[in-house]
Amino acid sequence: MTEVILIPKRNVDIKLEADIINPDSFAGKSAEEIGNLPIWQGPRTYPLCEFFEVKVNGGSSEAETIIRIKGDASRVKRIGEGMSAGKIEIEGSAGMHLGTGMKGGEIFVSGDTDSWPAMEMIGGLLHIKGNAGDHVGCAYRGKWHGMKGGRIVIEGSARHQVGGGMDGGEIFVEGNVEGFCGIRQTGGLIIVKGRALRGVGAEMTAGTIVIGGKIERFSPGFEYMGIEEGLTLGGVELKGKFKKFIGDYAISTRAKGVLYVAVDTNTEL
Amino acid sequence: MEVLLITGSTIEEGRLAKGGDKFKAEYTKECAACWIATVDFVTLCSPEKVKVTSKNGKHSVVVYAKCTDSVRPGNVFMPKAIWTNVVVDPDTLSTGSPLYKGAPVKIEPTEERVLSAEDIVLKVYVRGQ
Amino acid sequence: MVFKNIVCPACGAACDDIQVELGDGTIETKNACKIGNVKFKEIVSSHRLRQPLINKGGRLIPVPWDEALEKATYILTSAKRPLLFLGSEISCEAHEAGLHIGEYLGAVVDSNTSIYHGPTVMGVQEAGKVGATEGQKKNRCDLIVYWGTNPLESIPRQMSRYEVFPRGYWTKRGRFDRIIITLDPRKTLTTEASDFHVQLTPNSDYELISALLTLLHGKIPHPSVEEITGVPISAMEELLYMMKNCNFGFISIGLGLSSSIGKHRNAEIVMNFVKEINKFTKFALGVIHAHCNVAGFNQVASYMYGYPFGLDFTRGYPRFNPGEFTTVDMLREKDVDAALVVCSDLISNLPADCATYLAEIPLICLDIVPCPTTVISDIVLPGVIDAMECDGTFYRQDDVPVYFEPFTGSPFEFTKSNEDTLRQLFAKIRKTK
Amino acid sequence: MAGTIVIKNGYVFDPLNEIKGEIMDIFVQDGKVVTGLSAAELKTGTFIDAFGKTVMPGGVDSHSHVAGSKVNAGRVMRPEDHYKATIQKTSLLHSGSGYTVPSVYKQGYDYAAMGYTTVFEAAIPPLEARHTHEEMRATPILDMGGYLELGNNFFVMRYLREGDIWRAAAYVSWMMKTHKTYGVKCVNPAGVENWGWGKNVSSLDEANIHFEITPREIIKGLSEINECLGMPMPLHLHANNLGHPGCYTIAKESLKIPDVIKPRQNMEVEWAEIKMNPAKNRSVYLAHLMFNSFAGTTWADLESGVKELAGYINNKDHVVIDSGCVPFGEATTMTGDGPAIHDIYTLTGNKWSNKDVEMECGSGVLPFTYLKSNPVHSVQWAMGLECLLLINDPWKTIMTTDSPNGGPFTKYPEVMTWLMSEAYRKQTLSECHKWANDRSEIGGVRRELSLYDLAILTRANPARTIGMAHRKGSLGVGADGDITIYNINPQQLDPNNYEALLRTFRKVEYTIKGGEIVVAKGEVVSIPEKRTYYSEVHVEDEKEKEMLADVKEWFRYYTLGFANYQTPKKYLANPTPIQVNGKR
Repeated sequence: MTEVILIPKRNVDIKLEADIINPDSFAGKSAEEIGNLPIWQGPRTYPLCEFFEVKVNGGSSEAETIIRIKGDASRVKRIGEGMSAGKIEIEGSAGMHLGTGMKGGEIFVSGDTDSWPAMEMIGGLLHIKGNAGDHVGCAYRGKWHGMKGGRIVIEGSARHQVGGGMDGGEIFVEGNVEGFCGIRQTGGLIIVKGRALRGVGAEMTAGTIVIGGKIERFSPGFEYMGIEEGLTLGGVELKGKFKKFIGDYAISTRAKGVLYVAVDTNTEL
Repeated sequence: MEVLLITGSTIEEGRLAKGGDKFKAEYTKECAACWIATVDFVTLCSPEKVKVTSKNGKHSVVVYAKCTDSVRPGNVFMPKAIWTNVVVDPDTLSTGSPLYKGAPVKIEPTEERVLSAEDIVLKVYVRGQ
Repeated sequence: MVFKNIVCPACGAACDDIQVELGDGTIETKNACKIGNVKFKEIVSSHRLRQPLINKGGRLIPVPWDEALEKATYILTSAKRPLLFLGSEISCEAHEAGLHIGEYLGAVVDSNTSIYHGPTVMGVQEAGKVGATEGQKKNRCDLIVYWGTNPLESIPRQMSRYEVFPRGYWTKRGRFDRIIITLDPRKTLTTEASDFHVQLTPNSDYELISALLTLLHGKIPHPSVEEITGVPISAMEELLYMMKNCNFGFISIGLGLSSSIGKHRNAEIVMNFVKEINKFTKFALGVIHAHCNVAGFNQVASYMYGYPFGLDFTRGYPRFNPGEFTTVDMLREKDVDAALVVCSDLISNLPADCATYLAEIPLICLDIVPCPTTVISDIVLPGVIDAMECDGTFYRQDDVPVYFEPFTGSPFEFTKSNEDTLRQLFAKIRKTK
Repeated sequence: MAGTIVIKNGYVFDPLNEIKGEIMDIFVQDGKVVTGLSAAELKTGTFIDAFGKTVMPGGVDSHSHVAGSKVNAGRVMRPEDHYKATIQKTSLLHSGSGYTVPSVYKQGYDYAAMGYTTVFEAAIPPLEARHTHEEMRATPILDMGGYLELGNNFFVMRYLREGDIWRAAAYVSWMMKTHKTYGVKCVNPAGVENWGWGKNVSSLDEANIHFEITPREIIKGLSEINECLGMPMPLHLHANNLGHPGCYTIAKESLKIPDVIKPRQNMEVEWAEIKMNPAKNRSVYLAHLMFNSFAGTTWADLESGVKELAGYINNKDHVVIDSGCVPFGEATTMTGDGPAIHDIYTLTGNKWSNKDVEMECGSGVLPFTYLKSNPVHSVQWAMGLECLLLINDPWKTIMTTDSPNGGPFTKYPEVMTWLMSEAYRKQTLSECHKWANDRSEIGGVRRELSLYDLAILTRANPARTIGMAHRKGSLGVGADGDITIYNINPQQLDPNNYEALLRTFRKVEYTIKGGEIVVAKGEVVSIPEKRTYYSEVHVEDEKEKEMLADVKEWFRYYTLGFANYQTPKKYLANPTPIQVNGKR
C-alpha cells in the first residue's frame, strides 16, 4: 500500500493537464520520480513538482496506490484519466475530464467537478460530493456510445447531457439535472433524485432512467405504460409510486427505453 | 420585469456593421435597442429607455426601448451587437456558443444614458484603466 | 473601370454576379444587396485602417510595418497559451496560414463558427447532414421551411437567388411554385413573406421537432408538448402533412434553432427529422450563414487537421472539444493569455465576462476598419479586403467553393493580402521560436 | 544530387517489364529511372543496399476517396473517428487526426509509409472540383489526380438523349479542362438524378424522370465518348443497384454494354521503356466489384455472386476491376451514389450525410463498422478477396478497399496478406460468422498470390489501367523514380508466417519518390514536391464553340455564374496536363 500526497503549491493560471496523476503511473515510484512526471500547461510540460508538493508514505507496493490531493484542483484537467486500479481522493474540486475513460479503481471528490467527469467510463467508481458540470459519463462528440460500465455517484447536482450514449453502468444523482439526461442511452441505469429540466431520455432506445423530482418539460416521444410501485433498481430501493413510460419514439419506432417518473412530483404527466 | 431575450440580425444592423460604421450615432440608434411587446411596454409605462440586466445580475446595459407586436409578451428582441452581448450569458452549455436566443434577463425603465459602442468598451470592459 | 462577376464578401450567400464600377475614389455596384453594397464601399471609405498601429498609453499610434509584426511576434511567442481567432471575412488561404501558425505555436485556433453556428456543426457530428447545393432548391424545391432564421434581414438575396423567388428548372413560376413555412418566436420580414408562420415559444424547438418525429413514426406525442411549444398537436399534424406531401422539401436553419437552449441537440434533432422524412419524400437541410466565409474555415480546418472549429494544438496534435477549446469558454475561464484576432470584431460579439478578459490580455488585431476590437488592441494591423483587393477562396453556406479574383490590388506596399500578412508573421515567429 | 539514387542487389519485381524477382540494381537520376550512373554521380547520389529485400515500383492507388467535399463531410461529421487517431507534429511533419477519414497531412504520410506514391481520387463533383483540388494540393508527397462524375450530368444526359454524341464528347472534353480532372467517372447512371426526387432506378432499361434516359444509354454513351476522345483510362463505372442483394446481375449486364467498344488511348506522353504493351486494352473499369456482386434476393438469403461475375470477366478481355475489399473494423462509407447511402441509412439508422450537387451529381456519407460476427459483413470480406482470387488474370484486377468504404487504406497490409497467405485466410475465416464460408467460395480457394502478382495488383495494373504506365507502375528507363522496398527476402518467403508479412507490409523499409527517400523504416523523412495530373482533352474548335453556346444558355439553372465555374490552375500542385486527342 502506497499513499501519495499532492499538495497544490500555488494558484494555477492557465489550466493544467495532468493525466499522469493516476495510480497506474505513480505505482512503484518514489516521491522524486513522481515529482518529475510531466504535466502540461499550454504547449509546454513541467515537472509535477512545479505545481504540487509530493509526499509518499508507505512501501512501494504496486498493487494499491492511493493518491490524495490536498487542496483545490479545479484548474487541473484529466486527473485519473484511463486509470485501471487504485484510488484518488481529492480534498477539493477537480477540473475537466476527471477519470475520463477510467477502467477501474475509485475516485472520490469532496468538492465539485467541471465537465466531462468519467467520459466513456468502463469500470470503477467515481464519487462526487459536490456538483458536476456537463457531460457526466457521456460519450465523446459525435460518438453514440458513452459509459459502458462502472458507477458514478453525485451527491449534488449535475448539468446537461448526463450519461449521453450510455451503454451500461450506473449513474446516481442526488440533486438535479438540466437538459438531455440519458440522451441516446442504449443501456445502463440513471437515477436522479431531484428535478430535471428537459430532454430526459431523449433519443434513448434502451436502458433505464428514473427521475424523482419534477420534469419541467417532458420528452414528447414517450408513451405511458402504467404505474409501478416498490421498484428496486441497481440495488437501490425507490420509495413511492412511479409512472412508467417507454420511448423515445421520436428516434425509433422500436425504441425500448424505460423512463420512470415519480408520481407525486409529476401529477400532470 | 423578467423576460426572455432573443437577439438577431436586422438589415440596418448588417448594413452599418458591414459598412464599418459601428462608431456612428446611427448604429447606436439602431442597435442599442430593446423591442418590447406592447402589453409589456405599457406595463413598464412606455419608457424611452430600459436597463437590461443579465440573469445573474452581474451585468447591465441601457438601451432605447421600442414597442412592437413582433414578439409575444414576455419576450424581447435586441439586434445582435455589442449592447446585447453585455447581458448575454457567457455559459455555453459546453458548446462554445453563448445563449443568444431565449436567455432570461430583467428589464426596467431607466433615465441613465445609452453608451456608444466605443464607450461600452472603454467604460464597461476596460474599467479602471 | 467596370468589372463583372465579382464575388461579394459580405455574407454566406457569396453572390458571384456583382458588377463593380471603380472610379477614382468612388465605387458603384450593381446586383449587390444593401449589406453587400456597403461592404464594397469600404474600399474607398475614409475610415479605412491604412497603417499599422500600436497602443501607447491608451492611444493607437502609427508604427512601421516591421515593428508592428515584431511586436505581434513577441506577444504570440511569449504567451503561455495564445488564442488565434480567424474571422470569416478572409479567404481559406488566410485560414490555412493562420492554422499553420496555431499548430506551430501549440495554440488554440478558432473561428466565427464557434460563437455562432458551432452547435449546428455539432448537430451534424451527432446526426449527419442531409443537404444539397443551393441550385437543388432553386430547380426543384416546392416547400421551404425557415427554422429560426430571418434571411430577408441577414442574407438579403438568399430568397431571390436560391430559395424562394428564382425560376428554376422544375419551378418555372418561381415563388408561385413554392410553399414557404417559417418557424420563429418572433414576427419578422421573413415570416411576413411566408405562407405560414408557426410562432413557437422560445427554447422549445427540440420538443417541437421531437413531437413531429413521434408523429412521423405513427405515435401521438405526449400532450404536454402543446403547452411547452405553444403549438397544438393538430397544427403539428398539418405541418407534417404538408412536409410529407411535397416533392422536394428543404429546411433552412438559422441561429434561432441552434443558439437557443438545447443548442446542438436542437440541430441534431432537426437533422434526424430530415433523415427520417426522406423515407416519405425528398428532403434536405441547409444552414444560413450571415457571415461570409464561415463555412470555409470549417472546411479548411477539417481537411488540414480533422476538426471544423475550436482546434487545440497544445499537445502537438489537434484536439476538439467545444466548451473546453472554444473562444467564449476559454476567455470566460481565463484559460488563454494572449490573442490574435483576424477580421472579426470579436469584442462586440462576446458576452461581458469574456470581453473584459480579452481587454486585459495582450491583443493583436487585423482588420480593415476601426471597430470596438481595435479600440482595446495592443497592435492593429491593417487588413486587405478579400475578393476586392486579392484573390482566394470562399466557401458558400452550402459548402460550394467559390474562387474570387480581385478588381484592384492591395493598397499597401507591405502586404499583398491577409494571407500574406499571416505568412510574414509566421516567418517571424519561426525565426524567434 | 537530389533525385539521384542507386538501389543495389534487391530482388526486383517489375511486372510491366516482366521482371520477376531478379536481383538487379536500379538507378535513378533527377527523379527518373536511368540505365546507370557514372562514378561521379554514384558518389554524390544516395546508395541503398537492398540485398535480401524486395524492390517494386511505388504503389499506385487508382481508386481511393481522399479529397473533396464528401471526404471532408466525413471528417466534419466524425470527431469520434479522430480523437484517438492522432499524429504529433515534428520539425518536419504536420500533425493530424483521423482513422477512416484522416486529415490530409496524415493521409499523405500514411500512404507513403505503406510504399504508395500515387493516389487517384475516384469521384469529383464538378461544382466541387475546386475543393477536391484544394485538398489534393494540401496532401503531401503523393502524386494525384481524379475522375470527374458525369453519369448524371444534365448536359450529358440531354445530349445523349438527343443522340448528339459529339456534342456530349465536346462537353466532356471541356469539363476535363475546366476542372483539371483526369478521367470519366459514372456513378449509378440515371439513378442519382432520380435521387433528386428521392428515387432511384432499378434496372438498366428504366428511364429516369424527366430526362427519360436509361442507365444503359448513359453507360454506352459515356464509354463511347471516352474512347472517341482517346482518354487515358477506361470509363470508371460504379454500376447501378449497388449494395443490394441480387445486384450482381445488373453489374454483369452493365459490363456487357462496353464489350463492343474498342479501347483507344490517344495521349501525347513520353513513355518509359516497357516490355509489355502498356496501352489501354479495356473499355470498362468497374469500381469496387465486391459491392456490385451480391447474389440472393434478400439479406436473409444473401450470398456471394463474385463467382458468376469472375466467370464472365475470365472469359472477356474488355473488363478490369478494382476489388473494394472489406478488412473488418471501422469504415466510412462514402460515394457519389446518394440513394445507395440512403439505403444503408434505412438499414442501420446511423449518422447520415448527403449532398446533392445541382445539375451534376450527388453523394452520401455514413459511418459503418464491419464486424466478423455479422453474417453479411463476413460474406463481404470473403467476396472482396474472391474478386481478386477468382479472376485468373491479375492484369484484370486491382487491389483496393474503396477506401474508406470497405475500410481505410491503412488496412492494405491485411488485404495483401490475405491474398498471399491461405493460412491467414483460414485463420480469419475461423473467426468469422459461418456465412463467410457457407455463402462464398473463399474457403475452397487455394490460390496464394506471389509477390509478382501483388506487384501487378498494387502497382503495375493500376498504373496501366488508368494510363499512367508511361511514368508510374514500372521501373523501366524513363519511369518516375518511385520505388518501394519491402523487407522481404523472396527466397525465404513463407506465406504461413503471415504475422511477418503483415509487419513488413505495414512498415516499408523505404519509400522513394522521384529518387528521393521519403520513408525509411516506416518513418517519413522528407516531403518532396508532388504533381497533379489531368487530361487536357481536345476537340475541334467549332464543336466546342457550338457546345459552349448551349451550355452557357443552360447555366441559368446553376447558382454559380459561368465565369466563376472553372477551376483555376492555382488549385493544383505542379499541374501536369496530359494532352489527349491531339494537341492544339
